Amino acid sequence: MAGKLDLDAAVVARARELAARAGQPVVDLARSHTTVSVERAVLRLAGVRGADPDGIPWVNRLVDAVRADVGLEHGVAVPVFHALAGSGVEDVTVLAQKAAAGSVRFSLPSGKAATTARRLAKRATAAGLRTVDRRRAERDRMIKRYGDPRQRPWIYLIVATGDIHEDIPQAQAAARAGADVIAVIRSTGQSLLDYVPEGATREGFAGTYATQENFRLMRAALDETSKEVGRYVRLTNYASGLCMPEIATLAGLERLDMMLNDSMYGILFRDINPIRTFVDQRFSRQIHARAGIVINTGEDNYLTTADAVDAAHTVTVSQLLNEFFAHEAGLADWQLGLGHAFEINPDLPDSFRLELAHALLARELFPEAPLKWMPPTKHMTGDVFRGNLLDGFFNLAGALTGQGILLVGMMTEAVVTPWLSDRDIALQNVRYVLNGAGNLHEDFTPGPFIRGRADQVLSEAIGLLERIVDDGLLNAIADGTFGIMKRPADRGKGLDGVVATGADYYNPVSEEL
Amino acid sequence: MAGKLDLDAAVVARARELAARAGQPVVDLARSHTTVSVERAVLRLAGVRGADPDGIPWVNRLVDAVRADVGLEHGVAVPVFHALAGSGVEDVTVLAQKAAAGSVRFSLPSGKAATTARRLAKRATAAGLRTVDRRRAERDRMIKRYGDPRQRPWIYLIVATGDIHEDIPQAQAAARAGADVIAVIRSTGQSLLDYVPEGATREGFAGTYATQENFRLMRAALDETSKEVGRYVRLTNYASGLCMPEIATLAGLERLDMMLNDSMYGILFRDINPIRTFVDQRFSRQIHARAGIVINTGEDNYLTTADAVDAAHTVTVSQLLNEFFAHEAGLADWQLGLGHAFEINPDLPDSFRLELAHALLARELFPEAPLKWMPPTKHMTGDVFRGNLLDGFFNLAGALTGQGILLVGMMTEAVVTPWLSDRDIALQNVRYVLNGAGNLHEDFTPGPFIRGRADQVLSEAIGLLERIVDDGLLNAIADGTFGIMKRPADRGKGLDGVVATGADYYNPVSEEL
Amino acid sequence: MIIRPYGDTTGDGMVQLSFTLPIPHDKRAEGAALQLANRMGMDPAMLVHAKQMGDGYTFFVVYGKVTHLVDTDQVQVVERDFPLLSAKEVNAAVKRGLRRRLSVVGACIGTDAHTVGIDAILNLKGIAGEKGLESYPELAVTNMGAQVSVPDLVETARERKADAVLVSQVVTQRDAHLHNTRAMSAAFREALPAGKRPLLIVGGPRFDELMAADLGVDRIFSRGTTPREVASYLVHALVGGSK
Amino acid sequence: MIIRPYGDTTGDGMVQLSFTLPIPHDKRAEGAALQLANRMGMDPAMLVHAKQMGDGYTFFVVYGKVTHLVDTDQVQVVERDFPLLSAKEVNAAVKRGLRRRLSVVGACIGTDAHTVGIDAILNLKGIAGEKGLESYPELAVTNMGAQVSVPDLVETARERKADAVLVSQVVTQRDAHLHNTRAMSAAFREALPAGKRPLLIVGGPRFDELMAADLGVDRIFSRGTTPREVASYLVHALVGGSK
Ligand code: B12
Ligand code: B12
Ligand SMILES: Cc1ncc(COP(=O)(O)O)c(C=O)c1O
Ligand SMILES: Cc1ncc(COP(=O)(O)O)c(C=O)c1O
Repeated sequence: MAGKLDLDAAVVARARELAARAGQPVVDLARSHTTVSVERAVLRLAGVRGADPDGIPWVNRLVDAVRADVGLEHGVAVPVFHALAGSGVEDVTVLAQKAAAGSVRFSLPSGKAATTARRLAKRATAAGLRTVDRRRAERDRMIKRYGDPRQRPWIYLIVATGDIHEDIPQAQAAARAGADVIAVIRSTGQSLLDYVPEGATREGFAGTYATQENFRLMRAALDETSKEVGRYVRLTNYASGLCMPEIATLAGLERLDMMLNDSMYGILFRDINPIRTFVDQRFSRQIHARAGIVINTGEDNYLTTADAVDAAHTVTVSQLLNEFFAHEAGLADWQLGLGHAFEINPDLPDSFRLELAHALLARELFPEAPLKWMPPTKHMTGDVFRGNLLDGFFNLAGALTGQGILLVGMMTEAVVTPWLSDRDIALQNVRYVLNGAGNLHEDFTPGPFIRGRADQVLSEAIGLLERIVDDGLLNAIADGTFGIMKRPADRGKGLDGVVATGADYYNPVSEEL
Repeated sequence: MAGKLDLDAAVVARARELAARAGQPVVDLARSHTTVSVERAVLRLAGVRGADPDGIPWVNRLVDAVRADVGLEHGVAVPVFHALAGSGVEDVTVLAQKAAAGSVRFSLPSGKAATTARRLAKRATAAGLRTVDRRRAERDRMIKRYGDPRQRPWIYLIVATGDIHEDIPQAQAAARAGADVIAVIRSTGQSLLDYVPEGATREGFAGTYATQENFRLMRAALDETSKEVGRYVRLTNYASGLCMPEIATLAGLERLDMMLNDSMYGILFRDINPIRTFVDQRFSRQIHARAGIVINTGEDNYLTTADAVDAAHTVTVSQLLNEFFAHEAGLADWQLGLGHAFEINPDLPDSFRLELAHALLARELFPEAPLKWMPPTKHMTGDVFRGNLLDGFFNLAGALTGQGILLVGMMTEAVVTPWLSDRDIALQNVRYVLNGAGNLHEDFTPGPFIRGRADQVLSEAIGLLERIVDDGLLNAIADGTFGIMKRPADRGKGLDGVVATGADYYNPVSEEL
Repeated sequence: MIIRPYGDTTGDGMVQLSFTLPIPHDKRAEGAALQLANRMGMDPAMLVHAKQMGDGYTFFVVYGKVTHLVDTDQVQVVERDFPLLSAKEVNAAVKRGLRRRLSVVGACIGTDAHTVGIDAILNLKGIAGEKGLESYPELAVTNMGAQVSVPDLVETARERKADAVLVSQVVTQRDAHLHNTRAMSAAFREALPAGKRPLLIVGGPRFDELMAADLGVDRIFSRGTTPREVASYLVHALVGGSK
Repeated sequence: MIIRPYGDTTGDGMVQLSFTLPIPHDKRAEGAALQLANRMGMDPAMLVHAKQMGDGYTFFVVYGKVTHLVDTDQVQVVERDFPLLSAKEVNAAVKRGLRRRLSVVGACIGTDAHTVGIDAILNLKGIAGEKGLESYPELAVTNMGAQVSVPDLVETARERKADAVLVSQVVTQRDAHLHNTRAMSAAFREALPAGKRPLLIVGGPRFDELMAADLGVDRIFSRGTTPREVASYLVHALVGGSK
């Protein structure tokens, strides 16, 4: 799939360089701050488990207690392990319970005590990271044994009943019917919870909560199915929202394979504070890098609020930024499921060829990344017959432009969360297109229209990046550059969970990553 | 659309030459025979109208009477006009009524009486042909005024309620919704009627009879609609079956614009005698040539009984034969709506690319002909959602390969004759594909797979033509070469209506054409 | 067992419905569409799509929950009430039971010209990997082809001393298949006394297999029939006590 | 007027239906599917497609005639019972009738984050060529955005002395939109006495406009609402006797 557009290498290099310059100040910001969720993620790796009777996880109670006593600018690790050492308690979870009950107080040790606390913290979190490493090795083994999907793009299907025990058979059925990747989408609102719910979900709204237990149950079920179908079936969830770092951690601990994880989605679509988001995403990506998880970014969402033609270059800019942030956090190219979508108004003349131009541009800008190709949603209507047709052309565009991960569109997109039969019809659609026309790229040689459009989008992207370099990324976000959502850096949810780190900030996990 | 396959011109020329050699003996056969329907067509042009109280047209009664008295080897024209001159009756229809009542007898004049009869016959049929000419001029004027469709392929839609007064509003609605060509399909069984029914149909089965009155009513309605939509809407019917010559004549008289008319369809799919068919088709094509009517051939049908991959070359052979017969009968290339279809099993790997290979081969073999591209039917099922998807890919194949006439597929193909809503959904499908991807041919450059397949089909076609040249076309048909239907030359319906012409055979219409 | 339609949760009762009403699109038309959905037992019904076609028609798509229950114990079906035999077994049974070849006459009657279905049952080629009845040495098959008139069929059946007559009907518009089948069975009743009448079988994709008595035939075969099923039935009905 | 669904002939009553039953595919399952279609009033019903999904589910497509009639005179709809005003007329009416700006507070409540709909009504940009309520000089609009809690909404409404509160709900799974709307209207009833309560309006693509009373709101707007309709309704309900 090399070079159908003949992009000018110098122009591409310039775009990357601009993205790095635009992104660097934000990286610096992320390096100099921590958040409550980053600290909770550290504690999760250190072994704190479970929740209080109200469902508030002990990691939250513990971080709150530490913060109340000594603040977070030093990190939780040292005060917690100092307290552990001094309390005679063996288990960090028990310590958290005591702290919540007010029977433990935290302080900052110095000298030898500090060194001991660090050593203890490091040992505890290293155990957590070892579990993550074991899971990754486990995945590698299973892929070796069962194999990868036989075709590209990989077929990605969503389940969303709100009940994990209903989700499981549906996910298994989907995998048997051909899905390579299963995503359990989350209940509405989880993004804004500043804690990760516990246990198996029986009643979510338009999705099922991301919990460690749900992850475990679904992964185990899909391991069974992988064996049955002779192909490793991947599991996806969302490291997004106020608990990005923790969910990434749980994903690593439970061997999830892909995670939705975007550098700006939470800011734009959940009104989460920009700094909170940038700090959280950096840590969560470091975890993903370690866990061998493929991230999926969220540029597709911009095209649900902005126009897919007018805003095409904002997708490109965001992909370049996501790439820069991801590399900085240690992710390799094969882990970058950069997002984009088939969202052009289908009534527009040459709409399909414009889609091809956009999709091919992404493909050729990021040749090693397993791009995530999202189906039409905005222009889907209750006319389900038309919907199935649009999804077919979306599938074709995916095959023609060599996309890596094909999120399967549902004819009922504008109606309901997918029914069992919708998924079956959708998979049949994908199978027909990939089987009958999957090799059509051999006969696809973009002409002047498609090449011209791709060049235009790339040059608009460079223009926008230049402006961002001048004005600063935070200001660009505040101005509504992405998805027409205006998000100033000093507003948004979760800001009070952001803390500038002190000189003595210690995070045993970051050190390792 | 020139030369994407780079077909070898010498090979193409060889194929045409073989087709001519295979077809010539059949042309000779056609030239040396007449049929009851050819003779009835002559009488229709000469002005015989209407039917007896049982619905049997007066042309049938008259031809039967002539045949009983003097046989048909001389043609009906001379005995009929000789009798007319002698009977004092002015009107040929009245003569027919008298003949039916047994009050006129027919004989063969000689000398001056014969010359007079010929002159009278010629005058009468010339009047009929003048009407045909006027209709053609009328069409040209209307096309000038209202214009041709703005896009290729032309959009061709079927109506089939069985009631002409229900068909009319449906046809008008279809035209308003974008149809360029309306076909009123015929009631099952009309092919085997050895007469053309009279009057307006109120109850047909799975179609509406082809009658002069139905033609007139529908053409008038579409003239109105043409004016309204600012685009000349064409009307199609079927010059097929036992009354091919007459229906062609009625089409010429009522300004139909296209007619289904195949050299072998009746033989294969209606078990009509081969010689009857070849004689009838030649005369009917002469009429079509004169009337400026575009014919549509029926190769698509072969793929409903034979396999579309295995039998692909039989379609090519039949197209070459249809072309040869058509040219011989005086039709120009622009009048050759050669048929082919999207009927490959969609479960076959690369099925869509095979379709492209076949469709492009037809396109490049017949660059000037407005190919008629038929939708999937055989592999359509009751899964209407899948059906709409297949139709979308059919539409795409049509656009990619520059087809001339796109017969719009219906998602309910396997269920019912089209509902109003099916047609609307189908047109929406066509519009989406042509509007969004209609120019994709610009980016379509067939690779080795498609080119190889086209070459293979062409060489198989040449191989088959060589065998036909050796064995004779009638034997090939008897052997089940086309559509796996075996039809010996001495069997089939309508054979008793075939008569070898004598040396004094006179047909004032053939003379003119 | 009592069950309900399944959208994405057990018991949710969800179904999809589409139809056209002969009225232009406006709020009242949408209300009319919902009224129909309600009368069909959908409650709540969501009107998710409405599109006017031409001047006076509107197409609707409705999603919603049906209140009806399905009782699988009350379901009536024509279950195969005879053993499915191999070709070998069929031939052996005929040979042993009849001591002559069993005569089968097949046709598409009326104006129906869809022979692919009956050919699939009768011709050598068969369907779904099974050879057709012509391949059975003990069956004498006459395939009359398409558009056969009822008198011709009766005549041929008489001539060939048909044990069974197999008729195919594919076109269903205005219930053509039902009319033609009734005409055919009436003609046989009229032409031949009860004991002499061949077994009458019709087939085609849109038949309801429960209607045999109503149509005056012995058996109906519908979508997806294979030659072996038909051969086995012939043995069961005409040879009896086989195996 | 009495009408029937239209397939291809007046009065034919034809409709298309699809659904899944939680049973594997066999003849009995097909019978069960037909039983459901019959209970929904389809007679005859043609089962044209059946496909097993996984182990225990089968998807069906059924075509057929419904016996129900539709009586358009019995249709209940919420017709627009107020004049559609131009922006100019709206502003003039508020100025004259209220002598102050009319205060509007809008939000997506609960966990719903779909703001495109409410933004279409409120933001300058608008929809379908009509500018949103922010563009009306006489309307003072506060758009609280998404995932607003009901207490926050009540608080803001009080602060801004809202004349009208506009709430959007798009997610409907497990009737989230109904629960959230009921919770919202109850909160306003609790927080404010009858005379002081703002006009409560909800909107979203899957609401049934007839349910206003049931949900405790003054008006419901559904699919395809435009800003002008909402503005006109505000004038009608809050300013009265305009024009
Ligand atoms: C192939 C085909 C044709 C071919 C037929 C060639 C031939 N020699 O048969 C051609 C192109 C000639 C044709 C023409 C027409 N066709 Co046609 N055709 C079809 C098509 C595409 C496939 C039918 C088929 O071959 N199915 C495959 C066979 C194997 O399946 P089957 O028939 O169901 O048979 C199985 C069972 O039903 C059963 N079975 C069937 N018969 C019997 C008999 C016995 C005794 C037994 C035991 C079992 C049995 O066993 C078989 C094997 O499992 C269908 C659409 C579709 N996709 O279904 C339309 C369709 C059947 N045709 C249709 C129509 C209307 C026509 C025309 C009338 C159109 C016109 N007005 O010009 C013409 C005229 C035909 C006529 N006079 O009857 C309609 C019928 C609508 C309706 N329900 O009334 C259909 C549904 C298309 C549509 N939606 O409009 N057609
Ligand atoms: C865009 C979109 C998104 C965007 C939203 C961006 C944003 N800022 O709004 C993003 C990508 C973020 C998103 C996310 C999700 N979405 Co979403 N999304 C859609 C989509 C594609 C389009 C909705 C839309 O914008 N329509 C256009 C607007 C203009 O129309 P409208 O909302 O109907 O508004 C009009 C009228 O209804 C009315 N109106 C609406 N509100 C109001 C209020 C008042 C007061 C008035 C007077 C009128 C009024 O006027 C408007 C103008 O005419 C739909 C699918 C579809 N094609 O419909 C799914 C859809 C709505 N989403 C859905 C879901 C489930 C989600 C998620 C929960 C998925 C998940 N679990 O991750 C998430 C989370 C969202 C959350 N917490 O709520 C489902 C809802 C299913 C259901 N019926 O319950 C849908 C139907 C898709 C599906 N089939 O699964 N989504
Ligand atoms: C990056 C990313 N995160 C998360 C989500 C899901 O939304 P929520 O945050 O409500 O779970 C999406 C949307 O699909 C997304 O693209
Ligand atoms: C050439 C031709 N004639 C006629 C027909 C129609 O069949 P009938 O002869 O039954 O009218 C077809 C089939 O579509 C056809 O292709």
